[in-house]
Amino acid sequence: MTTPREQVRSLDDPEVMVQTPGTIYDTIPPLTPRTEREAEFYDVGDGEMLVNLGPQHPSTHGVLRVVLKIDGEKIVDLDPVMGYLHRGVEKICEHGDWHHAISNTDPLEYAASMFSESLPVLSAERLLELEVPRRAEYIRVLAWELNRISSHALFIGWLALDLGGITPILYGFGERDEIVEMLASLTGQKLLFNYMRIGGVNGDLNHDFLSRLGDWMSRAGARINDQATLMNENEIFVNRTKGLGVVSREMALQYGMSGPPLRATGVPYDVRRAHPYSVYPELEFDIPVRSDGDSYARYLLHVDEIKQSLRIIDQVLHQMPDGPVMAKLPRLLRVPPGRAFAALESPRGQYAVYAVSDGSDQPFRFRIHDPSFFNLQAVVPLTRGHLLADIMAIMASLDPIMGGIDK
Amino acid sequence: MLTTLDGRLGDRLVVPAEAMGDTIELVVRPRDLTDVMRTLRDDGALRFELLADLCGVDTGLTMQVVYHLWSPLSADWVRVIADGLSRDDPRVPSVVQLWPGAEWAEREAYDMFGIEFEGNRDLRRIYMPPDYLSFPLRKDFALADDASRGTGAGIRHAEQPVAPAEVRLAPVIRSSAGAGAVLGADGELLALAASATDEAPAVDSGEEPA
Amino acid sequence: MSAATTPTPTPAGVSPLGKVVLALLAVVLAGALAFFLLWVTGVGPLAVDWIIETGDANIEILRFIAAATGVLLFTVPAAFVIIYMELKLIAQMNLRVGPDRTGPWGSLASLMAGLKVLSKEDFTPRGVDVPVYTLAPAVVFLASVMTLLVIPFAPGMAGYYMELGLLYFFAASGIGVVGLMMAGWSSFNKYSLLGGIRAAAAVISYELPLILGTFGVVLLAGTLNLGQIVENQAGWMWNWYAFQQPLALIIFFIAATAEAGRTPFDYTEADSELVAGFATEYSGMRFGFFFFAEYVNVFILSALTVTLFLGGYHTGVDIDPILGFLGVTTPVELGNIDPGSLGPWLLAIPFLVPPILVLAVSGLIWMVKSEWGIIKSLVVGFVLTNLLVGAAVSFWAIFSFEALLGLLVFFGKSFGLVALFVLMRATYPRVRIDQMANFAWKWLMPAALLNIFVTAGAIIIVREYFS
Amino acid sequence: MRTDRIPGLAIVKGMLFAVRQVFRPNLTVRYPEELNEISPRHRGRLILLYDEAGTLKCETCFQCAQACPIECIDMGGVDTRNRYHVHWGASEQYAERREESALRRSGRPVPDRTFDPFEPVDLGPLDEILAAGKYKPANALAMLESAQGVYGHLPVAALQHMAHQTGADYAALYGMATSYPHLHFEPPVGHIVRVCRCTQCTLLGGGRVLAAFREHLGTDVGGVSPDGAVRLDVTACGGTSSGSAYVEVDGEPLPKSSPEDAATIAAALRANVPQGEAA
Repeated sequence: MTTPREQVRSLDDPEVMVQTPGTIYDTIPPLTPRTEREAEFYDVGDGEMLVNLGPQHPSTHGVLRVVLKIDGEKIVDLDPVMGYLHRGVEKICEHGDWHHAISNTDPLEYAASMFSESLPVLSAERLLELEVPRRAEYIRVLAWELNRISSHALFIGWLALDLGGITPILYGFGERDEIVEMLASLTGQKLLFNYMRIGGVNGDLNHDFLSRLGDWMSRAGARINDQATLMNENEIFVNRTKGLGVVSREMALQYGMSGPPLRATGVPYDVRRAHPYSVYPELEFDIPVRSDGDSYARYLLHVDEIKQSLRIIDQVLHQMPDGPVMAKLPRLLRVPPGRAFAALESPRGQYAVYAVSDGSDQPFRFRIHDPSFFNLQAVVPLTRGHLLADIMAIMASLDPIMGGIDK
Repeated sequence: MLTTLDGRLGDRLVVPAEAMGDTIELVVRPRDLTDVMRTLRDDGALRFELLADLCGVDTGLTMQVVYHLWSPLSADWVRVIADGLSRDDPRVPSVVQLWPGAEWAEREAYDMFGIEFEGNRDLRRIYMPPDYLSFPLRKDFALADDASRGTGAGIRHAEQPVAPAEVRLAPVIRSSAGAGAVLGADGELLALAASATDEAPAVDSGEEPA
Repeated sequence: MSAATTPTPTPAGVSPLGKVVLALLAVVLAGALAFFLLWVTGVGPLAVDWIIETGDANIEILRFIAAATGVLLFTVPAAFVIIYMELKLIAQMNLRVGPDRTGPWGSLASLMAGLKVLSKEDFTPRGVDVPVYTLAPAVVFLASVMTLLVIPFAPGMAGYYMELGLLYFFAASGIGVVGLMMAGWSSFNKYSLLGGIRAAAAVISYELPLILGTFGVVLLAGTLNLGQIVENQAGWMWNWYAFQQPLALIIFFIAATAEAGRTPFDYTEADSELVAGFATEYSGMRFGFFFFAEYVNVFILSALTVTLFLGGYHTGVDIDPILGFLGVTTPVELGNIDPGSLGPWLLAIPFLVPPILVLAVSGLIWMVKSEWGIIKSLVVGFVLTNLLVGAAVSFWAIFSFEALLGLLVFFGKSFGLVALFVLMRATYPRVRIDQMANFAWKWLMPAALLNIFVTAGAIIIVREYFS
Repeated sequence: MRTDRIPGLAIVKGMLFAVRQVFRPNLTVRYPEELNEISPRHRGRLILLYDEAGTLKCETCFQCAQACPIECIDMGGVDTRNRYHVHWGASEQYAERREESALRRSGRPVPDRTFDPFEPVDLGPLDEILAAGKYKPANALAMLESAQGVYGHLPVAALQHMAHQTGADYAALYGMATSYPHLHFEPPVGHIVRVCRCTQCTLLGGGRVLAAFREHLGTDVGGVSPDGAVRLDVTACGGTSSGSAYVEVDGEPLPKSSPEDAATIAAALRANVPQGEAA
């Protein structure tokens, strides 16, 4: 049934690349354009050159290939190519039961996997109309905010690394490792926690976690202040990011951006306030908003958000109620038929899932909305006309995670 | 918000707007999707500016394209379901003119379901390699090893458009107006009640296995 | 003495060590034979006289060749030291440990890196313009090494006292860029092409401020001979040109970082944008040359800054009056004791003096530190005496051989500046190429011209009215 | 102090800050010498447990492979009764180009060396049985029985092909096959001797009869005599033992049984004499 290999040779096949006698300026890949946008992109004017940025490139935050059409140093046009990390998570989730979906969505946003694994949990609870014990809700908020700080610390480091600074990334990892070790003592894992369960969390707070948390709270955010002193007023860093990749309010809304890139343009849209879930309504924290929408504003926004997260953690630790951490669930969980759109605020934006259940123990359709997928779209209009070095700054400030984008 | 929606869009809704938890659901015919979306976005009282999500759904009988919108004025999401797309040639007008951000989401829906979005200048595969022939997220695309949910004859090569003997069809459009599907004992779709629009092909599910 | 008996046929499969020994044996035999023949036929002495005679005639050339090879051999260990320093310093600044496994405190890390690069395969990718591709690293490395010839390390120790030393320096370092362009263009890779062209753009915009920056010093010193420039900065610290040309020092230093391609101007091999810039396609020792050339460049430019502005090998403290006051004349003589007159006592000194010293010191320690046992105080005493004697001897050496002091001071200053380069690499992000060009043309150039104008004016005024 | 007014000052402040960091303690954990203490709840260790007797606490029952959400557990091993080699591999996603990506499939006609230990079986009759059972995992028991009818026992290849076709998890079929006494994994043998082990028969001397059989047949319960003629097995008489332990030879129960009879029967069966004369 399958077509023999010789006739249909996939273009990723190395022979295709070798056989075509390509010179340095040959179009990449030599395929017939399928849409007018692709035709318009792949006809190279004089003096222009097509360069592959990625998929194996030091600063594309995962495996993303951007085909750049450059004229000297100036970027004329760019066409991101994705799919290198595509595992078919949505198809796998349809073929495993709701508990399997938790482990499958874990590695989606691997820098902050506590958020991506909460997708099936929140949607199932919404469909089941399940009442999660309050202690579990508070532990979830604690875990979310800790993971948010570690993800923001990494973001600041990657932004500086893409602009050439070496030190901030190591301070960032210093902070992240401390938090992630603490979460390991709570959840058992350091990167993909697999800690959320439908109806609660996997395990209660233990002594090891609380002692580390107490120790860390005394110097919380110390490394991040180190990063700030190195970067906030540094003229070179400011010149490289201020006024670069300016996103207007309308453009942000039209491109469906969410999270820091959207709040940097003045729209106070944060899912924790816009569509409150868990116990966020009972905690008071404010949403940092800036108005000039450039890379520098996005960077400063992340620094402000870390302070807010610390405030939340304080409140959560003070108001932590007692009680069970898991709700009672039948052994074979059959989610009642229905549709739910559950969203939560991840460090990169609004992480949402449109879950359709047909009454069986497996999700009928498990659509994952990844914020970086929509934020990365803005790179195309933002980088046209800029220099090659700017694409790094703009992409780093939008903070895409390829695991979530490629699903 | 429910009443304003009914007021503005009354005639073009297949089923009157319905609140489900924190979302308001509208079911719309594909052909008048564009102006429903335009009114939702531009109307002063609605102002659904942010396209939260756009995705395709294969309910086994019909294809759907589901849009989620957010507006600063309303506390609820709005879910617009363009239902009743035929499964072999699903076509929907694109919303790229209203939200340029929908371009990649539509590319993904095309790549996974084969839904054609008219008006999207760049409708090509986003994840799969360019020479990939089938659409993985459709219900008739059986994962190679999971025969129980796929067709009875074990591995079914994706390309063969063979109607599955007992594809587990259970589209659920549960709504108070009784438009939901009636489920058989073990998840078999017995009938799709009134809500299926006229184009939806009449499918009696008891077909002979191929 | 007939020809040596033919060596017995070596048994098949002699061990490699055996082969080496046999080869050496053969060489020694041949040498002995030749020497014997020369001596017997009387040609030997004539040949020796001839060598000495021609040697005297062109001692200059011999000295130049010796200096050149000395400089060439010196650069590689210097590069190793700088690489190790950079690894260690940046790690400490990032609260990390840095290399600490190879050698004590990881000191052999850079040596191992060098050996690793040496052992890697020099892969030549397809589609590469082979002759240009292979020559590029050589051009880049030689360009940076040749410039070391004119830098005066110590009072008598400069490779070659060239009248147009500074001009030679800039001419040689200019070739380096040609090497970068060759590498970028020939390696059939778009990123290297971009890297190579960026290098060209950078040099054009920064070579001028670099050279104009030095004009102030040249006007003051009146000569291009680096040795002479350093001599003019003898005496107290404020004789250094840095204090007379502060603006020139800043311009020169910034242009030097761009010339060496160091952060914040390291766009030629900006790893986050151009993968590895012009050196993307290189591997093995070729990449090693680029790598060393960059670090040798850093050392040379800091050496030049020290020579021009920070008084080269002068300590900045005029110690002659102090020594005069102390009645110590340099070089320090040990009075006029004639060792011969000591007779047999001469033998006693090396055997008696050290134990007496050690006993004296450890006895002192034993009395002071009552809780220490005899053995412990003896050990400490031994160590202390060694230190004392060592310090005394080195102190004497420094003040008697001027060159030794000069060398120490020069390397101290140079490595201090290299540490500054490393510090900048740790803390700075990268400047975009158009920002870099603007900064060069709009800020550095006018500042350099202003500096020249002011210096020239000052010289005329001083010469006109004060002398 | 305000550093954004003087242009160069922020950069210098940054550099001084970096120099101050040199004197702060390092964060690095020098791995072989210092060890990061692992929290008690650490789930990162992939260890297969041993019980106190040192035997592996795993009888390849595939529950973990079945439960693994990303189905990445690839298990090979021998069955607890040391009977046959088992393999269960991970599934592939979108395996459209089967030849390239289908190496570790279970039960598929793919040259995979981990399948060599057990002999392939003609799957033709099995496919008819499966078609009759409409590939529904619900009527797996009927299919297993008819499969045993066709092949005389349940070969591994048949079990896996069935698992694959009906989509039921291999573990479920394996569990079902091992829980019914009349389903066998072992190939059929000349004669089968079954001794009842219920309390009543044991009191009537069943234990000694079984010991005699074990001794004369040279095999343990569930095994085959060295010459492959007789299989010794246990059964449950359901309380019908009359006066002596219930022994069943090739399906017919013996009127009475005693250790001596056991010796003669065993010898007779091994000499392949039809059962009638021996009794």
